[in-house]
Amino acid sequence: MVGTEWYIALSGVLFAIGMIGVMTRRTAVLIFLSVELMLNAANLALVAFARAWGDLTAQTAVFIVMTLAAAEVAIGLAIIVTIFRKRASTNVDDLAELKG
Amino acid sequence: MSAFFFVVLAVLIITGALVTVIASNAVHAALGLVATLVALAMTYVTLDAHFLGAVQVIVYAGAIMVLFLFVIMLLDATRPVTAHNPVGFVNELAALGGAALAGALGLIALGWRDPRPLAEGAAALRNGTPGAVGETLLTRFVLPFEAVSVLLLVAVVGSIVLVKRPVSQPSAVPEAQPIESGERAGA
Amino acid sequence: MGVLEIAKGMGVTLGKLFQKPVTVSYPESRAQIKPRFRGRHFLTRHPGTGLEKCIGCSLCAAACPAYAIYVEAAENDPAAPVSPGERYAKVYEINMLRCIFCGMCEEACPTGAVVLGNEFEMADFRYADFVYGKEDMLVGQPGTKPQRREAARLGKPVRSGFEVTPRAELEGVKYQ
Amino acid sequence: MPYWLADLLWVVVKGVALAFALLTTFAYMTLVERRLLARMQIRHGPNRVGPLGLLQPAADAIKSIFKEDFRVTAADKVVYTLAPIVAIACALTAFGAIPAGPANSFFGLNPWVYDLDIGLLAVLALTSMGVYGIFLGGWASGSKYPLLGGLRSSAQMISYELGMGLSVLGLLMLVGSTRLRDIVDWQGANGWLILFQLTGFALFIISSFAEVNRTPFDLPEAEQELVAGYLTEFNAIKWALFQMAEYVNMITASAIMSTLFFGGWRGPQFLDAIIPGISAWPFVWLILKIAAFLFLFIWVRATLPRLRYDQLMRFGWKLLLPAALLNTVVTAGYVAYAREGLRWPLFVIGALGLAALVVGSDRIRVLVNSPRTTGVTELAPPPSGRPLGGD
Repeated sequence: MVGTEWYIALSGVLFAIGMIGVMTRRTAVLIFLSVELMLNAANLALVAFARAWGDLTAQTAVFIVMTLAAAEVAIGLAIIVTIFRKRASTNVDDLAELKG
Repeated sequence: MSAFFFVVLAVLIITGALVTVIASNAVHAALGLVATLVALAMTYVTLDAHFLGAVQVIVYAGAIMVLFLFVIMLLDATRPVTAHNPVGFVNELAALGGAALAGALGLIALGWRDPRPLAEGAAALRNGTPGAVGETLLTRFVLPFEAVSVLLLVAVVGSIVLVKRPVSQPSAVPEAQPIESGERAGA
Repeated sequence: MGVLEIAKGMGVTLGKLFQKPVTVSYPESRAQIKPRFRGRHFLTRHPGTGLEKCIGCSLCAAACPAYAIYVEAAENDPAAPVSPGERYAKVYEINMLRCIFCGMCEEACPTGAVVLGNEFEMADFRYADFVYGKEDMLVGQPGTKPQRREAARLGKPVRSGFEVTPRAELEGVKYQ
Repeated sequence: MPYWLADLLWVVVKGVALAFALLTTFAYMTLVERRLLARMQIRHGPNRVGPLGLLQPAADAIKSIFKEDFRVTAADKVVYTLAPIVAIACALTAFGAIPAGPANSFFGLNPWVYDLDIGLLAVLALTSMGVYGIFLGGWASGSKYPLLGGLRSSAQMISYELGMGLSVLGLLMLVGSTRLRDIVDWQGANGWLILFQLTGFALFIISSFAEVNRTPFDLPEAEQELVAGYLTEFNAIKWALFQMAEYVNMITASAIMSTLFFGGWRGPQFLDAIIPGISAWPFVWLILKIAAFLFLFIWVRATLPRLRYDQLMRFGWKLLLPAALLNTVVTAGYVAYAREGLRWPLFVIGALGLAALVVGSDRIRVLVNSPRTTGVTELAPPPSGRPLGGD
């Protein structure tokens, strides 16, 4: 049996990779993907803890996180599409100003 | 046995994540994330969260990632961005910081011990079937559940409002366009 | 499209499932063709005497829009005439690759010698085999060149892949 | 050999056997489909290879395996190869969840490959992964028509997956389990679920047609508009794999429909009076039911024309989805408030819903057709006196 700590460590590594992605990526869509990676790292930790404590609360939390992620992606991608229509680019450095 | 599964799945997860972060082609990056998500779903199943595993594949890999790919193809964003980095050493910084974070989190995690015997915990989870999760969700957490459903509705409406173009209804009789001014109307 | 219309349509297809197919399995069973179908030419003979109707006038060659016909005439030997007239066709060739089966030759022919028949199974391998000579087209030669060759190889009579009653102009023509 | 290893080995053996069975069925399915389509069009169909054309599948297989396997220059190397593999893998895996008989009835083995608590959800998950095969295949070809076909198919499959998932919710509420064996057992005790979920079944079968990309919903590979959609740039064995995936998906959809609504591997129980135990024979009934549904797939393909793309989307989102939601709500209300064990009103409700769909199907056309074509009654006359369309 693999101990819970290994799953938590895996979750940590996944989170770190996601963070690297957010820092290095230049396209809005890809930054989004990296954020999803970090969300999933958190989910993995929650599921592992649910098993460790024998408590379904954490699994419920994961379920809600997934729903949130769906909502976030819907809105986020809509924003990206809108921006792309206006600027013909999804490079975040081009968008670092408040002019429309 | 489960150690073997864990190693295989962990390798898959990490590889997929690295592809997501490193691949220059956006579609490849998204596919890496899909691999990670599916491997994560299998990990959930090994962790007695069957329902979450299925939902992970259906919602995350099956719907959200398809949406991502859809947008990537729609915007033709597959080509790598070649713009100049505002901070010259951002990649090195990210790698260093990421490695440090991964190491720190890993060390903290490995120093942690299970609070109670796994067999006992697994019994309480009831395999994480839809019934078990649903019971918890709709009794103790019914308020967050409803709040999330409202949030989803708002997100759907919001994204439609954001993306929808104003539809110009074609009129049955074509209007005469004034052309004396030398400007084309609506161009 | 209402559900009832869909149901009606489904009924039609299901009914057709039990109907006999109209397709003819052509090489095995014979195809039914119309008498007026224009296939390769025949050179007919006079019914009583058996003399060739062709008198070598080359009007068919003149009428041919595709220049597919070549005629070389010669004087008849009065003792053993080939045709009832003064002259006969020593060489009569039709290039079936050029022929467009329009029937102009048949219309131009003053004696009704060249008549378009119904045979169409002429696919062959060599260019030269598509040039049909007199001996290939005279009444009494069954089938086309490749069919005759195949029949000779197998030692069986020529078998046409179609069924038709020849029109009246095709005197003495019978299909196997 | 430790116990779990032997177990795992048996599962692998069963899986491989199932894959072979499915692929053979696929091969002969293509022949049967071509023959049946031909007969419905009063033709003969392929009958040249072997007696009655029975060796045609073998000839097709040899041809597609030994054909030159080339790749388009603009194609994305990895994804181009990966796409057909993903498609066929998801299709084959999904079928493993179907129980084909009672436990231990297959020479002492269980007649299924895997049996999960989340059986139905697992199947839905795998079919939703199947979208990737088509989607990525279309993108990786690096050409316009396949890309359009891929985008279409992803939009279509996601839309209809929702309707599919929602239309079985009522059924799941009645049974109270997502395990396919439980669903079959429930039907053995209470009667086939089609009786209680008529509307649900009607919606489910429509979404199944859309989900497996069959006529009238075969938009992704619309030959007339998109050449062959996502298949355009694929050839040889990759093309064959896509075809395989489509047909295996069709078989899986048939099996799911039989299992969910028509009693699964159980036969009609009144036959037990004639031959005792006949209704519990493994495989026989399931295969019969699958065959019936496959015939329906072919029959519909021979009859119906293809929908236009906007009609497809309107139908899915404006009719199928609300109807499925309504069905779910009605069933939920019934399950919550009705007396335990009293089920005939459900049949009445389902029949009423179905009747409403049938009667109103002509009225609903407004939803399916474009709203712009309904308002404008008359076209404006051409601007000048010049006649339209040539002289």
